[in-house]
Amino acid sequence: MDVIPRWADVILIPLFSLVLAALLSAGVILAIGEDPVAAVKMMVNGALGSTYGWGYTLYYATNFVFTGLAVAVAFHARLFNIGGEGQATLGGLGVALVCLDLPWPHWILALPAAMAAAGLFGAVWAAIPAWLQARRGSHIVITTIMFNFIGAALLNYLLVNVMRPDGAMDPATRKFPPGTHLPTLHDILGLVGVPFSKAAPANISFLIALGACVLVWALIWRTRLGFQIRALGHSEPAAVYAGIRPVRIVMLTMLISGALAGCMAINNVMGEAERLVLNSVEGAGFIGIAVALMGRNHPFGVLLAAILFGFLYQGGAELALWTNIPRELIVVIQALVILFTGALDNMVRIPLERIFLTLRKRGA
Amino acid sequence: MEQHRPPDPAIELKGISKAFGSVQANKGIDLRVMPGTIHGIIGENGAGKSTLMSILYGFYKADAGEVFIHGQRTRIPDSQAAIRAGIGMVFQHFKLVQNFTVLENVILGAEDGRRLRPELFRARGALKRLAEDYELIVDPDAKIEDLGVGMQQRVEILKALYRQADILILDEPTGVLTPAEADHLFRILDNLRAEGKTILLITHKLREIMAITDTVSVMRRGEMTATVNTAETSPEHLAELMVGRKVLLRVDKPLATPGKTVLEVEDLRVTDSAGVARLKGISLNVRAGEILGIAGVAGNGQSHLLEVLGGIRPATGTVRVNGAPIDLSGRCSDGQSRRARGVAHVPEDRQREGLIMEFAAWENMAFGYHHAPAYQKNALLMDNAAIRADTVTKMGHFDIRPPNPNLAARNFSGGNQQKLVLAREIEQHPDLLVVGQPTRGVDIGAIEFIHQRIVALRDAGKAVLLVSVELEEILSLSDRVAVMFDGRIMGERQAAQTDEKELGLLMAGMHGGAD
Amino acid sequence: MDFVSLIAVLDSTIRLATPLLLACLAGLFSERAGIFDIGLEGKMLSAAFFSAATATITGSVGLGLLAGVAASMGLAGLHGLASITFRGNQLISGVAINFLAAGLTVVIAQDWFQQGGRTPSLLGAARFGPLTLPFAQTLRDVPVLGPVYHDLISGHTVLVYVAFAMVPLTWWVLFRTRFGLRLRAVGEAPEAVDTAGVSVTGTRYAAVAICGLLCGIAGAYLATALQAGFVKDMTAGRGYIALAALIFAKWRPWYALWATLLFGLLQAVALRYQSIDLGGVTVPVQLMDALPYILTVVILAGFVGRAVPPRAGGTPYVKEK
Amino acid sequence: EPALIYDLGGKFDKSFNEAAHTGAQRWSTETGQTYREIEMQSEAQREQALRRFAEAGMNPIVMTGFAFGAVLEEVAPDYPDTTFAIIDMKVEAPNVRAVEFAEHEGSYLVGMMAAMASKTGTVGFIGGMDVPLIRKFACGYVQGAKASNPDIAVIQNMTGTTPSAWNDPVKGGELTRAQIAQGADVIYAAAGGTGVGVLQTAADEGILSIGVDSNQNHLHPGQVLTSMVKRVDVAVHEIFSAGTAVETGTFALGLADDGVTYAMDDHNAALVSGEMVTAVEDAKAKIISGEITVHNYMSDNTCPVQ
Ligand SMILES: Nc1ncnc2c1ncn2[C@@H]1O[C@H](COP(=O)(O)OP(=O)(O)OP(=O)(O)O)[C@@H](O)[C@H]1O
Ligand SMILES: Nc1ncnc2c1ncn2[C@@H]1O[C@H](COP(=O)(O)OP(=O)(O)OP(=O)(O)O)[C@@H](O)[C@H]1O
Ligand SMILES: [Mg+2]
Ligand SMILES: [Mg+2]
Repeated sequence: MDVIPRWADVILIPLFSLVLAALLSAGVILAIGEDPVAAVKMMVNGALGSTYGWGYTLYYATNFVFTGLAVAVAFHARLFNIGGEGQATLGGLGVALVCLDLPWPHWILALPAAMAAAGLFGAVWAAIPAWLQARRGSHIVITTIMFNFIGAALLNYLLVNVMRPDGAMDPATRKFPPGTHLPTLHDILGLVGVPFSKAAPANISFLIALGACVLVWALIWRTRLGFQIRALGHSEPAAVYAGIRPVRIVMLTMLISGALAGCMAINNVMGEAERLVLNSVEGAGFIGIAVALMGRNHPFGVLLAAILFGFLYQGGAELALWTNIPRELIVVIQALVILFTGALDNMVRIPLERIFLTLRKRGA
Repeated sequence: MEQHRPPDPAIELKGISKAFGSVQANKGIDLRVMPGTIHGIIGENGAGKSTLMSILYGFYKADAGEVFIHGQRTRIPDSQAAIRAGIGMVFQHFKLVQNFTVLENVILGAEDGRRLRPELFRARGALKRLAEDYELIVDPDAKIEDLGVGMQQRVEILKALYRQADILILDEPTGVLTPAEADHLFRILDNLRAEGKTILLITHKLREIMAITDTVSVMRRGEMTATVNTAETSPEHLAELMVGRKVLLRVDKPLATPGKTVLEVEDLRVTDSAGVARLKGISLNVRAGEILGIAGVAGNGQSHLLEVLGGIRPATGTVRVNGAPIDLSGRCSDGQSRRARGVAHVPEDRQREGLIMEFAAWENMAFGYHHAPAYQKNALLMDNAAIRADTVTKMGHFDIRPPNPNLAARNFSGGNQQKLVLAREIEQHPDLLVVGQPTRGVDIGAIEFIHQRIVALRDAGKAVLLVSVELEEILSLSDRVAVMFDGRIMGERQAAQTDEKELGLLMAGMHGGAD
Repeated sequence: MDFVSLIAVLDSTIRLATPLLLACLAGLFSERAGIFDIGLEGKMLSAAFFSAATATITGSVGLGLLAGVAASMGLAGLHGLASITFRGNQLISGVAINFLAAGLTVVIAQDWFQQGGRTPSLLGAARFGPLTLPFAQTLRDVPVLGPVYHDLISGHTVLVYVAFAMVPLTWWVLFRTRFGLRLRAVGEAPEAVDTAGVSVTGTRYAAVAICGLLCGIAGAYLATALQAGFVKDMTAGRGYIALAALIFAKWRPWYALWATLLFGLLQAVALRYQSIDLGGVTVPVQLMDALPYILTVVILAGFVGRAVPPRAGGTPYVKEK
Repeated sequence: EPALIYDLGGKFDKSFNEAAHTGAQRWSTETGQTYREIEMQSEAQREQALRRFAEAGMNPIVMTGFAFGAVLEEVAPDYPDTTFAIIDMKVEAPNVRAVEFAEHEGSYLVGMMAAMASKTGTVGFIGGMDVPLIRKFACGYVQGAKASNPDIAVIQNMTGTTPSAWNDPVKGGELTRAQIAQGADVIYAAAGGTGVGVLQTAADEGILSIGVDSNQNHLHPGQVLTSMVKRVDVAVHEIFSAGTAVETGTFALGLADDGVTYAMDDHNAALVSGEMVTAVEDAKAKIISGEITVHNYMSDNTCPVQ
């Protein structure tokens, strides 16, 4: 249990796992006749080599932080929320309604309102599966999957039939008015004199995501509610013994989880697209599962995993721009990263433990 | 150690060592057990007894050392090898499949054919014979989850015998048994010994060691410190060997000076989810400065009584604490409101209910008291530093080892886990302590300590309601004893004026003398 | 609904339920042994691709089926390696396998066939054809029984009959054989199996392999029986629906049959009655599209009680650490 | 160096992205020059790809799909020296060439053919995701079918509401069977990868189908009645050939300029009677001359016929 020092567990193991994933990915790239070294260089350069690259990396990371936190919070109560996709979709609807239907003089006012709406819509979409789980015992994995499909159908209906401006091809709302446009990292960092790419979509939502990480951390490890969530997650009989009410905690946890997923919409809908399009979530809800699991359900881990995935997305986009590597290969690389860092970590840990044990024996 | 030449020892261990990470659980252990004998092994919690037995059974792999079975050097890489070598083991925590029937559990892994039906048929016959031979009577078609622990243990023994074990290891078999069940078990062990089988028995109860074993070994901190013939030793001596100091085997307590009534229970009734009446009109009261012991064979409603008082289970009837009634409907009253009313509850099952095994000691110290004002930094946040400091203090009071508040509950020994729960509940200075099976599976050093603390609480003028299946414990701790049978109180006695025999009759549902 | 369209809907139900049923039974074997598997989707997808690709190249659907099963079992082995040998997180491993299959199938397909991640259409013997059961033609004109036998029961590909036969077979294996006893035990209490002298690892690998086999058949059915070739992402979420059906079925074979038939039926009905006119108000197509999912939730909430998964499910077996 | 950006469906969607690819390839082999291309993976990449290519000096930059409209409106003014071309969407900017196709007109013609080829008096339409563009296809098709046979019944279905609706051939096949059960014997698929399933099942069940975007007649020779071809390849080829000198403004490609048409080749020659060709050619001429107007769903979000 205490064979490996914590720093090695937190740094060395993910690092070696990433190296393994990278080696295997290089093998695949070689197999389709491309140059893996150049590809890695391009990915790293494209994603991290410029403020422009960072701007995209952080933009994607912001999405994954929200959905990852949503999964992580629920997981502490041992609720497996697969519904991030649907909740984020509904969050987008909330943002769109707020941004389009009210005259906003300035984003400072629009942002809290949009966040509230996004959170509320996401929470509502999580509340029904939560209630069914808590009261009727319907398995939350099924109900949240079903609610993803139902959410997609609902949004499709609204965008095609109700919210689409007349004559527009695109099943999307009209552009949000300028009063709702969020400042980008370019604008924000410009205030303190740091130059940052103007073109990248990373915006103030990233800072809010960072704030969400801190809040979730405090919620889980510093508040009574978090204490009760974790207790219930570890043992329901013990929780009941301590006077913790499972139904209440399940509901609260899922509401928070759904609200977090919903809040993703301030980044992609309000911050980037500035209108609501079909399928705006683009699988970020599912990536959130991988992010949460890889981040060991800890907000800081979630942040790191989200940035890793942001890197893979943006690096992958650069590859797609400048090479003939097909975009599905990026998916393969993501899969290998998830596999090695998330599921095969013991493959690295076990030999490492041996090394540390012999080192210690020699030291002693 | 005396050196018989023939016959070969049934079991001989040489230099067995085993480390878990940095914990050295067994250090160069040697052991010889003669065939046809019952060999006891004692030692404090965490001394390494279970580890050693698990190695012998192939469940763990030893880092070093050799095993000889009937003089033959035997490698035991897995349980299958152990079974082949004729070893059977009844683990401290049973290894049964809860939703399988007895029969299915017995044949699991010992099936000869690929199809199940003939196997089940054969096993049914074998079980019938075993039942006749050893009084091991169980319903072969009952689901394990519906059986009491005593029955589950029989299934474990049957599993070993069905595999024709001639060496049987029992790890704390009586920890969860009622006295009657324990007596039954010892009769069976006697029979097995008479048949020439060899038995290794781990227990914390010196009385059992004295009653049934031929030889006994003592373990301390991973080492085998002594092996003696039972006939040549005494409980006091063994206790000293085990703990390294003199241990009081009886509780010395001053006379009680009961004050006002703290707990009044009237006509308490509970029906469980299956619709079975579990409490059928319980009335009792406990006064400040006294310990009321509830005796009874497990399954007669004591657990339900504890759960109702602890706020886990709704009931009908009246319960008053310090004169004010508490809500029993389960709607607006739960564990939280009980605690607010000065009721502390030590549950029977520390691992399932009393602790969150993954939580650190300090988190467990706040468990159930997470709303306590002393533990809050402000309206939003808990004051973890304060909780940690408080935990260190309480760990000191209760001599919990290791005194590390950051260690997860899982990593404390059973005795220390129990002390964690007791420290948490007792140190709240409740008006009423409701406590179930306070010393189950705990070594004698810790038992002594726990008993002292419960008495100290009484002497501080608090009321204690104690539920235990250990009659000895009930008799030595309580001031008054109530006996439960079939959801009713069969009778109440002053502890000083009764004995195990009289209580035993009441526990069996027979009214003895005047009430 | 008249009799003919009833038969047509039920016929469609059978076709739609078959891949779900196979995947659901696959998940059943795995999860009953304590290995959660959200990678059903990925395994099916890889099987769909490799069966179609091999059938295209060799012209033999039999070889295609074998290749599909082999690919699926390969991924199952990977899942086993991660979750049994290396005691990794089973959910992550499943997610990774889904990604891996989604990416690799297209990359390889593009490399082999240059048709944009698709295989060429399968013709003739490269595809499973419908079987006509004995007497189907003769009985055709018998009222009621004839259409039921000829149109509904007869005329499916062999894999459909395999899928339905798998239900009693699964039941028999699980509840009537030694292997089944051990498999169920290992999902409930692996330590009991271990101390009884049976290999937990071996039993779990066997279960995972069977899961791979059945997912393989499911994938091959999609690509070489129902369709005539592979299209990227052609499983379209069926693995997740199968997972839902598995929980719905409370991890029992016969319930799995009813659950997947129910899902199939709901889909078939939704497909056929996309725009219903309710007294002037047209129900939007989106509502009909979502109807199977809504009804699932309703049924789940109303009629199916708490589903208790195998006790040791999702947790790797660690006896000493 | 020109650049081509494909929409989310991807380069090989057997549909209009693939047609764009074909056009670019043809240009490349003819001229021996190279071009850059990228397939979108996410919404955020649209703007990214546009800007990156523009900054790297690619010119002209062609993108397929209406979804680029909103982004292009924003990006185009930032790069006044770059010429952009967008397929399937009207964007008004001095440096943008917008190319729209009259899919409703092409669909009208194949609708007529379907009605004439049908023996049951029922024909079908299967769309992918329910989006306005697909309704535009459907609406033109129904108009054509009704024009040819006022009593014809047209069954319309959409595959689903998530993006998997474009890649679910199994569901496409089931929808086809469902329509067949309702009497349809000619089915028009406008559903991307799902359409592969529709054509396959139609062939299996021995009825006729109609392909879309590219010429899909060869997929099942003798069983695909025709394909509603949208000459995205021609449009892309034209733009690439003109290079930086490409003319900007809005271009509507209809029947007149062969932007949309119905496909005739060896594979369907036996299926299409002379009578059919005459009728269709006649309608085509009338549409071009304005004698017949085919209602465009996009103009008012409604379809006059069902
Ligand atoms: N699986 C394990 N992983 C890590 N450490 C372990 C494990 N099992 C036992 N230990 C450690 O080994 C030591 C010996 O444990 P063991 O179970 O043998 O004690 P014991 O004598 O049986 O105690 P008890 O009387 O409580 O049953 C303890 O210090 C314990 O912390
Ligand atoms: N995974 C583990 N890591 C560290 N220590 C462990 C682990 N599992 C068990 N132990 C320790 O092993 C010892 C014996 O554990 P075991 O489960 O046999 O008995 P217990 O229930 O803890 O004690 P008791 O017999 O007193 O009830 C204890 O000290 C326990 O804390
Ligand atoms: Mg022990
Ligand atoms: Mg113990």
